[in-house]
Amino acid sequence: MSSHGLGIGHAAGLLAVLLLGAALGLGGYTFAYAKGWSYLTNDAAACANCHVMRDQHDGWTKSSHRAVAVCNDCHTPHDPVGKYYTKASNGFWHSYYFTTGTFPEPIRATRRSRAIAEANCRRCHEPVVAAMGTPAHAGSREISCVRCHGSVGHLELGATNVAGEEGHD
Amino acid sequence: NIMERKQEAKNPFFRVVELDDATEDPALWGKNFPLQYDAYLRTVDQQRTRYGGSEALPRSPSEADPRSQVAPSRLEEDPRLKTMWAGYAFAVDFRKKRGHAYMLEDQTYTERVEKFKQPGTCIHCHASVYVPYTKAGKGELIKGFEHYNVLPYQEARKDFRHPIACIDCHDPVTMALRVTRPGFLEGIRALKAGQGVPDYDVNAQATRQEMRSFVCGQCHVEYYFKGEEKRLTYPWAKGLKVDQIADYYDEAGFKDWTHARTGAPALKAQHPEFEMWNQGVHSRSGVACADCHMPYTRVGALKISDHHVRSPLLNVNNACQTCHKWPEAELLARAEAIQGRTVALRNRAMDALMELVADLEAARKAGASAAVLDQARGFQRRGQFYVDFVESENSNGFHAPQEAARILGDAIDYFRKGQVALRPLPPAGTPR
Amino acid sequence: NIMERKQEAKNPFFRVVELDDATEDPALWGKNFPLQYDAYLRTVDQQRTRYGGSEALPRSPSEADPRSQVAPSRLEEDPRLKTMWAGYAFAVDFRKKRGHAYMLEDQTYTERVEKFKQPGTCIHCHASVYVPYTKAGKGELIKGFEHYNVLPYQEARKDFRHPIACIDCHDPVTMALRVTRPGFLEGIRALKAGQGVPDYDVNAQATRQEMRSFVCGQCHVEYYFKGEEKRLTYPWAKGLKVDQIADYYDEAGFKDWTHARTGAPALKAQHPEFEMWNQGVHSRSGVACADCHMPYTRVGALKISDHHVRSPLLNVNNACQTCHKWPEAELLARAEAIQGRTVALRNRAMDALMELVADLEAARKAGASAAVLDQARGFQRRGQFYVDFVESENSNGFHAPQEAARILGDAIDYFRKGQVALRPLPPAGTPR
Ligand code: HEC
Ligand code: HEC
Ligand code: HEC
Ligand code: HEC
Ligand code: HEC
Ligand code: HEC
Ligand code: HEC
Ligand code: HEC
Ligand code: HEC
Ligand code: HEC
Ligand code: HEC
Ligand code: HEC
Ligand code: HEC
Ligand code: HEC
Ligand SMILES: [Ca+2]
Ligand SMILES: [Ca+2]
Repeated sequence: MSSHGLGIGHAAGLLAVLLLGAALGLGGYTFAYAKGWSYLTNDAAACANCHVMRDQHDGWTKSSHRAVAVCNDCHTPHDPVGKYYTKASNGFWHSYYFTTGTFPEPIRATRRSRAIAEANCRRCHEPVVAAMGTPAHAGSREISCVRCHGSVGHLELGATNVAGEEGHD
Repeated sequence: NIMERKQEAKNPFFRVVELDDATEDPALWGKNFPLQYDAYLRTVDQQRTRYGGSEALPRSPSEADPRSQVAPSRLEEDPRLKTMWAGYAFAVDFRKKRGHAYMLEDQTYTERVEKFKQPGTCIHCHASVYVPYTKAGKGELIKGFEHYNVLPYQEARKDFRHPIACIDCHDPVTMALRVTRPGFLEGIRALKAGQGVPDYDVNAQATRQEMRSFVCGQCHVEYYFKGEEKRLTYPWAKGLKVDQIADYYDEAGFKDWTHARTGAPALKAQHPEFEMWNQGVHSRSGVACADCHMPYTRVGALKISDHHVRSPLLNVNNACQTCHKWPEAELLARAEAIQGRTVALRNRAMDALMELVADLEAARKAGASAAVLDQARGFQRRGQFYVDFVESENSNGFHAPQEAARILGDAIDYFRKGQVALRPLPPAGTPR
Repeated sequence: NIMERKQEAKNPFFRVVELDDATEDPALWGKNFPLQYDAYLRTVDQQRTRYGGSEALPRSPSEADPRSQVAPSRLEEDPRLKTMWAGYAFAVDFRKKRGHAYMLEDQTYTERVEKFKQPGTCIHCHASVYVPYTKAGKGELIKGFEHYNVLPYQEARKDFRHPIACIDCHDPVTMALRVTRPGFLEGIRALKAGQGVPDYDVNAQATRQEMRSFVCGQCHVEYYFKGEEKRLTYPWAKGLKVDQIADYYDEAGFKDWTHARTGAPALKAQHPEFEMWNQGVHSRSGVACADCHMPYTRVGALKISDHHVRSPLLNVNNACQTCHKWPEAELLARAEAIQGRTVALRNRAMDALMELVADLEAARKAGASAAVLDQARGFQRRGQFYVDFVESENSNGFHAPQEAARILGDAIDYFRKGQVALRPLPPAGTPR
């Protein structure tokens, strides 16, 4: 189901999310309670406020990026408005799902947030990856970083941490 | 709502009753651990998967067998099995396995018990034995084990009340995992000794991750009854591979029965899940039985082990997707592709066996020499054990895909060599 | 904005020379892309792995064959291969493969070319053919392909200067991957048509990730020469599995040669890496040939594709460890465990084949009926193709471990069934 992928313009989106939250009568409450605003900071621990984020937080603390990138470096787009829109969006929907407990597990990155993460890989690694591959081939997508580097953000025990193509919207 | 969730998070469980080494009844343990207990009770569920899972067949209860439901008969599904086991109890009654809740009754009422004399040894893997064993052994588990092995099954049976219970896998005080089965305690010691590790004590030396498989290896293994004392023995002294186990039996000069139609000194393989898993890439990667069959599952703020032990293919998101980021349908398709290949090759091997049995029977009637017959019987003995090692292994190859196929390939070769041994090339000029 | 910055940074290379569709010489491409060119030149390296890689054997150059180094002969390593291919050129000279740099000379000087008449078709996979083909075809690739197929090899050979070069995989202007081999263009179209996708145009419709395997599938595939025009054809119309390919040949009534000792209408399988990879879990997971055989490698500030195409086991760090966080030794051990099982089963299958060939020869001499002989020959034909499908596949099972074992299991059954067909059970009373 469509959670973060709200197709609304940025600034309007932030507003819409808050109003929608108030309308549902839980956004404001859960938000405050779950320290909703606090993680508009770049503090990784803030994301881990939610026990359901703990696995990813633990995975991050074991990953090669623990010292070089926090959650938001990868999970929010790096144009100013988009950043806060995405966070408010995450914040509201996470609170919503978290409260109602009605979300699919194991939690999976949506297409949108995987795209955001991939864009962030390239943002930081532009120099290194500039030469990678040849200009996109007719009918193809750009090559995915996570397909090979699935564990840079979250070192998971067990299987090859290779991302599947799928991902709910 | 969030309030409660934060509550739960603080206090995982309340100790309502004191548990000790004599507390057998899982209901009592359940007072302290209701979540695990509730799931444990759900092992009565019966649901099929493409190749596995379990299935309920209604039946009209009788004096001898009061069960109103049983699992389907494998013998009816594949009559070739009757030929493979001709002259052995398995040719009379062999059904699909089902949930842990049924282990005691399914053993009690199988015709393998009702129509054949069985030793008390059988109970070792079909009931909660820890308390009765220690009681009968005056505190000594092994003594109790030996006590029951030599009794007739029906007599031993009286002292056992529950199917597998909490105490069979857990220390009642610390809740740590604990191996309670003499068969495994001795089997793993023999295995380690063979690898140069003397006096291995599993409960003292195994890691927590190893224990998450060893508790299952207590029962999901190949076994035989050794000597007059009918001592339950896991044939692991030379190793866990099918070849090493077959060699072990050859050197011990052991046979389970004499094949009724061919006279071959035959062997029966039973559910070597633990042994096969050991040959697969999952075990190499440290993935334990419990990781797939008892995956962590979130209940409110808690993550607990799903005590509804069952086919992981009924629970792909918890059992597989924590490690594999593929869609559920894709993971199912991968498992079924492996199982489909295994089943197809297994059928090829069964056909080869049927032809060998027919040839042996004919050659016997035709008065072939003992030397020739024994050579063919040797091939039947080994090949049959190999096929059965995959046939009776309940994952249809999933636990070790390539190894399962390799074993079946070897089996096919043994069967056909047996036929060739019985069929000399006709001398020149023979009209054909 | 990220997108724009990507555009600017897109090509960090300096265009020193202008490349076009007629630029064949890789040295010229190398002026623009020195890093890829340097690596490409290193395909002359020869280094063994446990089961693969390549190995240099010194030899004294002769008139006929000026090579001072060759790869070891597989026929000497395993003389059973001579029996499998009796009566066919492969029984005279068959060596291990080695790096891309050698492809043209190894073909030119193999005794399969020097002692047997071969068509120009052969050149398709052993040289840079794009420029000569289009030239001969007056701009039409396919026409040029057809032109050379019908010439004698030595005559065609004159027009080809380089082993595989940049232009065989890359568009000179965009540098995008491009399939240039008529065999693959037509083969993949037939495959897709069989799957209900009409008029498939690989260069227009394949994704970039698919292209990272398709450029290899241009040559690392099973093939045959169709009809009088000796048209290079990939037998994929029914699918890529060994069974589907064998069925295709049966329906086409095709045979590569008649087996010298048994008279069987035999088939030769060649390097079906692409077909086998398709059956494995790596391809299911979207892992391309280039991911393992041309992994990204850091050169200075840049990450480029390692154009030193070779065994990934010589380069586990880049080829495997980005995806698999296991130690190098463990990854090597996993690959070798798979290969070891494959090789053991392959040897079992070869032994079965040897016995079938001996039986057929004997039965022929003994004057067995055509019906009986043909039945056995049918089993030899199919079984041999199956074994060869794994034998000639260069990963020793790694690309699809369970599938490789299953194919060998089937082959063993075919060979032994052939023997059984030739060996009727002796009538009662026959002294044995
Ligand atoms: C270096 C980049 C990076 C950092 C830093 C990072 N992540 Fe991620 N995260 C990713 C990528 C990439 C994925 C998608 C993985 C996939 O689809 O295979 C992901 C996925 C997730 C998911 C979805 C679960 C899944 O596996 O799809 C959650 C939840 C998550 N991250 C939370 C966090 C939190 C919380 C933090 C900080 C503690 C964090 N991430 C830090 C890159 C990062
Ligand atoms: C209020 C509790 C809570 C907090 C705080 C929280 N999350 Fe989540 N998060 C959730 C829940 C619940 C889900 C599952 C819902 C879903 O899958 O969309 C989730 C899912 C995700 C996902 C996967 C789904 C997707 O959007 O791709 C990502 C990535 C993620 N969170 C990142 C973060 C980051 C980064 C932070 C901190 C800036 C954060 N979360 C803070 C509760 C929370
Ligand atoms: C906030 C900036 C930032 C983001 C976002 C980021 N990285 Fe990095 N990454 C770094 C830095 C800094 C290093 C350390 C470089 C070094 O050690 O030389 C690094 C190291 C790496 C390495 C080498 C270490 C290793 O783990 O093998 C890889 C690969 C890598 N990043 C891939 C990625 C991918 C893929 C993503 C997106 C999922 C990503 N990075 C996102 C900054 C970032
Ligand atoms: C097909 C597999 C693959 C894909 C896709 C891939 N990488 Fe890599 N990457 C590698 C390998 C292999 C290395 C190791 C290279 C070396 O160490 O020589 C690497 C190394 C790196 C490094 C570390 C370089 C260094 O040594 O400091 C970074 C950063 C990186 N990749 C980022 C990315 C980003 C960003 C993307 C997506 C645009 C990406 N990679 C896509 C395979 C891949
Ligand atoms: C705790 C982690 C974990 C769990 C749970 C898990 N796997 Fe795996 N799986 C692995 C690892 C590790 C590998 C070996 C390849 C690798 O290193 O990534 C693997 C390999 C595989 C392979 C390829 C190997 C083969 O035998 O063909 C398949 C298919 C597979 N898993 C399916 C499943 C399915 C289906 C489930 C659930 C029933 C499952 N896995 C559960 C970790 C796991
Ligand atoms: C990587 C995941 C994984 C691991 C680890 C694993 N199994 Fe399995 N197991 C499976 C799958 C998948 C099946 C096939 C289930 C089906 O066909 O429905 C299976 C089937 C079974 C079955 C038959 C279940 C049924 O319902 O048909 C038993 C019994 C079993 N396994 C026991 C074990 C034991 C004991 C161990 C450890 C020694 C083990 N398994 C390790 C995944 C696993
Ligand atoms: C005390 C012996 C014993 C132990 C210990 C044991 N099992 Fe079993 N298991 C059995 C028996 C017996 C059956 C078959 C019951 C029947 O068919 O009536 C069974 C059935 C199963 C099934 C089939 C369930 C179904 O629905 O078809 C699975 C899966 C299974 N066991 C897995 C495990 C795993 C995983 C462990 C360890 C966590 C384990 N078992 C521990 C004896 C045991
Ligand atoms: C080493 C442990 C062990 C011993 C000893 C053992 N079983 Fe089992 N038994 C199992 C396991 C595990 C299963 C479930 C897996 C299966 O059915 O393959 C099972 C399944 C069964 C089943 C249900 C499926 C079927 O075979 O019809 C019956 C009945 C049964 N056993 C009877 C017996 C009898 C009778 C004996 C003694 C002669 C015995 N068992 C000894 C472990 C054991
Ligand atoms: C067939 C073996 C088996 C049986 C029987 C069994 N458990 Fe467990 N139990 C496990 C395994 C395996 C774990 C995981 C332990 C670990 O990871 O260290 C576990 C974990 C637990 C835990 C720790 C929290 C969790 O869920 O991971 C509790 C509490 C527990 N079991 C209670 C029970 C109770 C109560 C019963 C009886 C109703 C029971 N168990 C029966 C195998 C078993
Ligand atoms: C997941 C990694 C992986 C992928 C994907 C893969 N291969 Fe391989 N390949 C291997 C390994 C490992 C070997 C064994 C090398 C050895 O034995 O030294 C191998 C062997 C080979 C060999 C023989 C190499 C030698 O030096 O002995 C060839 C040729 C080959 N592969 C071609 C291909 C082609 C063509 C594809 C795609 C259609 C492909 N491979 C896909 C890993 C891979
Ligand atoms: C034009 C045909 C052609 C194409 C395209 C091609 N190959 Fe080859 N490849 C060959 C031939 C021919 C040989 C054997 C050369 C010899 O033995 O002289 C070979 C050898 C190899 C070897 C063995 C190297 C060694 O050191 O033993 C590998 C690995 C390999 N190829 C992989 C690939 C991969 C991966 C691709 C695609 C990226 C590819 N090839 C594309 C024809 C081709
Ligand atoms: C469809 C592509 C293709 C065609 C057509 C082809 N080859 Fe090859 N050839 C290869 C590949 C790929 C290899 C490397 C893998 C191997 O050796 O198995 C190879 C290897 C060789 C080798 C080195 C190993 C050996 O076999 O001794 C020789 C010599 C050779 N080919 C000769 C020929 C001749 C002669 C012909 C024509 C009758 C021919 N090739 C047609 C693709 C092809
Ligand atoms: C056997 C096929 C093959 C041949 C021959 C080949 N390449 Fe490549 N090349 C590839 C593949 C595969 C890629 C990865 C493309 C992608 O990811 O889209 C690649 C990528 C490249 C790239 C893009 C940057 C990079 O390294 O990923 C350049 C530049 C390049 N090749 C230059 C050359 C040059 C120069 C030659 C000749 C000296 C050459 N290639 C020969 C297969 C080949
Ligand atoms: C781009 C990612 C990627 C690369 C590169 C890669 N693998 Fe894998 N590998 C996988 C995936 C995905 C699976 C399937 C299991 C899973 O989903 O985790 C797998 C499965 C496996 C398995 C278990 C399946 C089987 O066939 O037994 C082995 C062993 C393995 N890989 C070894 C290797 C080796 C050795 C290399 C290098 C030559 C390699 N892999 C390169 C992604 C990769
Ligand atoms: Ca047995
Ligand atoms: Ca061929």
